[in-house]
Amino acid sequence: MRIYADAVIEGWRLLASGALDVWTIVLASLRVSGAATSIALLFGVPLGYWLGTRRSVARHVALVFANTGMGLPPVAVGLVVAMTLSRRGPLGDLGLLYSQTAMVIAQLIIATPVIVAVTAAAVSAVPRELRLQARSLGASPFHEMLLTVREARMGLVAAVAAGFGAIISEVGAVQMVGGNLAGETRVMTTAIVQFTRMGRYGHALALAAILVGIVLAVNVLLTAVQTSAERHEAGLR
Amino acid sequence: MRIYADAVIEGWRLLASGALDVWTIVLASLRVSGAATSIALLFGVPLGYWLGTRRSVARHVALVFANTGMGLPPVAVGLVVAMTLSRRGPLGDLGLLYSQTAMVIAQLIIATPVIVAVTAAAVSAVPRELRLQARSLGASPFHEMLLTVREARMGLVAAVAAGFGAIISEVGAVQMVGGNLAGETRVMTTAIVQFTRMGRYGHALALAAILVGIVLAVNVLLTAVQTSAERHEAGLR
Amino acid sequence: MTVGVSLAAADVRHPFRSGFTLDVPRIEVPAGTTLALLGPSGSGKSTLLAVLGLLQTPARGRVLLDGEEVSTRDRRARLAMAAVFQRPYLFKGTVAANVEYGLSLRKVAREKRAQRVEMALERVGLAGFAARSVATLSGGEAQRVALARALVLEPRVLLLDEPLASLDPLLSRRLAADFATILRQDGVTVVWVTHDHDEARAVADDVAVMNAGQVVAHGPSADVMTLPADEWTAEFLGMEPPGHGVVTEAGEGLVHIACGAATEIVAAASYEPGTRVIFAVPPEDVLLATADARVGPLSARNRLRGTVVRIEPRGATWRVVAKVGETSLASMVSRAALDEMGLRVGEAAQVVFKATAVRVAAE
Amino acid sequence: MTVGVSLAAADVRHPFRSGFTLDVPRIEVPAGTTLALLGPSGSGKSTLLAVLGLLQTPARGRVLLDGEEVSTRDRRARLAMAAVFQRPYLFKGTVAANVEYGLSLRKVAREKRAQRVEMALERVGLAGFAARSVATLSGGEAQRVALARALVLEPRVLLLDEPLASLDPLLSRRLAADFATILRQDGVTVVWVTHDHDEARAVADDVAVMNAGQVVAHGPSADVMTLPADEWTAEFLGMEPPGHGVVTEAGEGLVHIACGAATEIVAAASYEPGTRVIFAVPPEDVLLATADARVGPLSARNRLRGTVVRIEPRGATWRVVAKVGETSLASMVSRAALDEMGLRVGEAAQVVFKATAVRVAAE
Repeated sequence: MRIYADAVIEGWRLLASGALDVWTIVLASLRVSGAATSIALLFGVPLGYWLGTRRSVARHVALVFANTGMGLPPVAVGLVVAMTLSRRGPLGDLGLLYSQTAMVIAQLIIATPVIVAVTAAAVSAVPRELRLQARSLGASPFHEMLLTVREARMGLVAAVAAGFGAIISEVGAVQMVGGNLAGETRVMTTAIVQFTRMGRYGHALALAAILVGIVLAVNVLLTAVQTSAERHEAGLR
Repeated sequence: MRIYADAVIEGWRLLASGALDVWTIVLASLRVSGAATSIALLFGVPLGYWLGTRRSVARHVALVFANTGMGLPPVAVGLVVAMTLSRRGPLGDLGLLYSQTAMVIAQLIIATPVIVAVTAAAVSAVPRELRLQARSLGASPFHEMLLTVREARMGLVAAVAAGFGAIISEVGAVQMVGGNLAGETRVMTTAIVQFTRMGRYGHALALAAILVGIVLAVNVLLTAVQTSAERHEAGLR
Repeated sequence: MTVGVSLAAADVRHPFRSGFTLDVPRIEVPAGTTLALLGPSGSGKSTLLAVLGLLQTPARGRVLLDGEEVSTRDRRARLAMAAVFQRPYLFKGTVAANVEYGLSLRKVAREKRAQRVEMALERVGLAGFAARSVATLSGGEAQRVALARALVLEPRVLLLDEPLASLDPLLSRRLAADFATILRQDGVTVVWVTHDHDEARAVADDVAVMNAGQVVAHGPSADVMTLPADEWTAEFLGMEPPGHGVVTEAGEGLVHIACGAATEIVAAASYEPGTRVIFAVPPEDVLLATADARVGPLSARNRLRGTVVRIEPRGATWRVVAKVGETSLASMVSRAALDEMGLRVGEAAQVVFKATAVRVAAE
Repeated sequence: MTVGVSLAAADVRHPFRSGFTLDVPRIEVPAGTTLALLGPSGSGKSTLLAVLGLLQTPARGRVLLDGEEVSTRDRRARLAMAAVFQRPYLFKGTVAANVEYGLSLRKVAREKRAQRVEMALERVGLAGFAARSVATLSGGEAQRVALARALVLEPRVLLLDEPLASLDPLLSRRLAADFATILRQDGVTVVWVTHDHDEARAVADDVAVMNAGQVVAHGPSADVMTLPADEWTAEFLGMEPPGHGVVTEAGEGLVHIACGAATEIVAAASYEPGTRVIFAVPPEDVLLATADARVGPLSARNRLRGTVVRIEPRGATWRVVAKVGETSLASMVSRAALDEMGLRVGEAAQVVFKATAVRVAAE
């Protein structure tokens, strides 16, 4: 049983000592996934609004899109990005394979469908009649969109959280296109895999604790926001 | 651009020739994830029912549980399982590390929260009043549960699909506890990562196509079942 | 024909959703009668129904079935009851499977089940619907299936929670007639929750008016609906608040009640002189006449002078409210009569009613 | 005071949810009047409202505002209208932000907005509510905010889609009075969708009864509500179906109508002898008397013998239906009168009504 205690103690020492290699890895993770989430929001939110306000056929398409896009195996995304950026690939001349940029591209592709799906769900949960009500007061289609997104803002928070959570925990695609280069493309997940396979459980545990902490923090925040919003809206509608 | 064409042709040849190594990998994936999903259902469905029929506090707990459990990074699960099964770990004597059993254990831990959350959502979507109605006709708590699960059966299908989809696409944890041993613990995702890093895009693409096909098939089936159920219930309630 | 059974609750206290506490010291439904629980939404009537129907254990209090204390765990007692809610809440599947549900729970033999299901469906006018999927039913048909699903059990107590409220008025009227006919055939004890006082008046023997978790008025339908205990109940029932007065003379089954300066009414009641009373006259028992009309030989004891203060449409008729002294009295008047009299707001009118029409209670 | 504007639609065809097609060749709302669209759920009344309110472009057809064709893209026309729906559909935020919404869209200056919001809230009885969050409002308050949000725009056309249907009756009655008072102050043109014929009768100048996508009856409220064109409309309005007959004599503004063996009624109308007509008498204009009563000197032209076939409670009064020849006539009778006459189902009665009370139309 000492294995756990040893690992915890070693992990704690690593974190407390501020050993540079651990925090470098954490920062790389946050930088890559943060950038990918931000860019994914630019595409995902307008697309999600469009899908969430359409009816019948388009909505059905959105459902399929959401299910498959969210379920798309990250390793498949990683494979396609790796092929494209490889020396023989169409963008090989840019020399991006095994760079943070490559990782951002892969994570962007993974996060966008999640953000689209969650946004669409949030927007379609705003009653159609609310938009009709706005229209009856003189709102143009653009005003209607503004109002709907405003009403669905909790859903947008959820979209950000879901997208960010999906990619910061992902390991397959970043391995394939990042390559786990120390100080450059080594992120938390790839480092955890490597340290574990090397039997360096202390290092792995320190990073895993931070990763779980980030994911937890995002989810607790999200739950708190949703709960307070629900309480706020109780009695209404 | 020839890189894609080459890979597609090579991948197709591999699949068509029935090259044993490809199909062995697919079978290993299906066996491991199928076993993990089945066992996860045994725990997840009763727990999900329990959470889905409780109110207020317990429901809030369920929400947090669902969000964090589903967002739990698989590499963290892989780390803990790997430590536990490692030679120095408490179950090290069983010699399970780098076996299919280890992979089933890791996937089971990943799939269970997903199944619990989806089941709870499906069960809580069955109106409380329907259970009250059953009770008013003489149903005991056990009868109520039977009826509720029957009413929520589409949600159970979704739970199976979500759980299975989550683990068959997962790569980090299975790498850590399985080890990608050819013919034994090499599954689709680990093989795709390896082949990609080796530049053997044809092999990777063949496996990715099968993986995406499986995920798609599960989701299309799910969507079809849900849509037909929705249509069936239209006008009711 | 079911054998009647009485249902009662005592000392019930239970917090419920809208933040109030249900607080009912005692309520009783005699065997074979219908009690209407009447009140606005959030008044606790559905919670009281759930307590009476053994669907919910109250924080405190007892439920008595034929005088014996029962609880939600008494399966025998629960099997004597059945409920129909505002929405049909049908289970996925066929109509027959729904109607059969309670019978299966009671382990009725398969052949007998089919026969009883067929009879119950016939009774609600849905013969031949057994094999249909519930998804193909209209709202009214679904609600009839819900009724059949309860009636097939031949319950001794039937609990109805706004069974007609979610239907449109045409359907609701048709089904109200059906429900009434069906229930009259049985000796079943019924608790009927509604927020519609016309519905309550039409179906109930007794009425309990609820507000904020309390029963604010309870008694035979005819009394509760005509002598509201307070202003809130009066407004909820669409009536004028009762007048206040003091008995000045009594004798021969009649009392004179002074209410305001120079206004006295005569009522058929027995109270000692000096008693402070409240009184009301049902609008349907009040006649109006123009101020100068010579009201012919009538047995009406009360002929008072008043002023018309409001004229409101109420469906097919008009509701005219006249102020007599300090008391408002309403009268239902047909359009023909209103036209003929040419009554307008602010004009004087004669208000005529019999002593026996006056409802009186000590204050 | 808004300047009146007339609203009309022509040749409208549009499929809608319940599978029917809205098919309205022509409907018109004169300036400053209220049209009630009356019908059961799924009859297309909300769709017609959305078309008239430029909220939905019909598959075919035109909408005319003051005679000019307008469409959903005419911002000017749309800014002349405002709507209130069954539920308040308030936007998250404060009451003031909600009421202000339409004013901001119209680019009204900030100080002027605050002033108009305050006035509108005062008008609906919510002075001082401006800073409150909408989440803290009761159902009735929320619906008033929705009304204020529409009224603050001083619309020339107001569209109301069952604005009171989701409230409980007490609230609904209070708000109905408020709505009526507020609308009467303005010269606004109103389309009011409802499934409640009492509500329609209380608020509307004209009524259009809809069923399965079509307008099955349309005209002044008093006509439509008393002479239903067909059996469906009659049942929907809670009336007896109209009688059928042939004009046998005509002259001096009166016609004699033969309906069944030995039954003839006199009506104030002008039709050629031989014309086939339908007719009805509003229940509130029909008097009943026992068979042996000597009905005194009355100006009523029609005194027929009939048989009581149904006695139904209708709120405070009773609805007694008597069969006269082949025609059923209903009468609203107070309980006092019913008790005095001792009428029972199956007994004979005299049915008395004036010639001017009979509604007649050529068949």
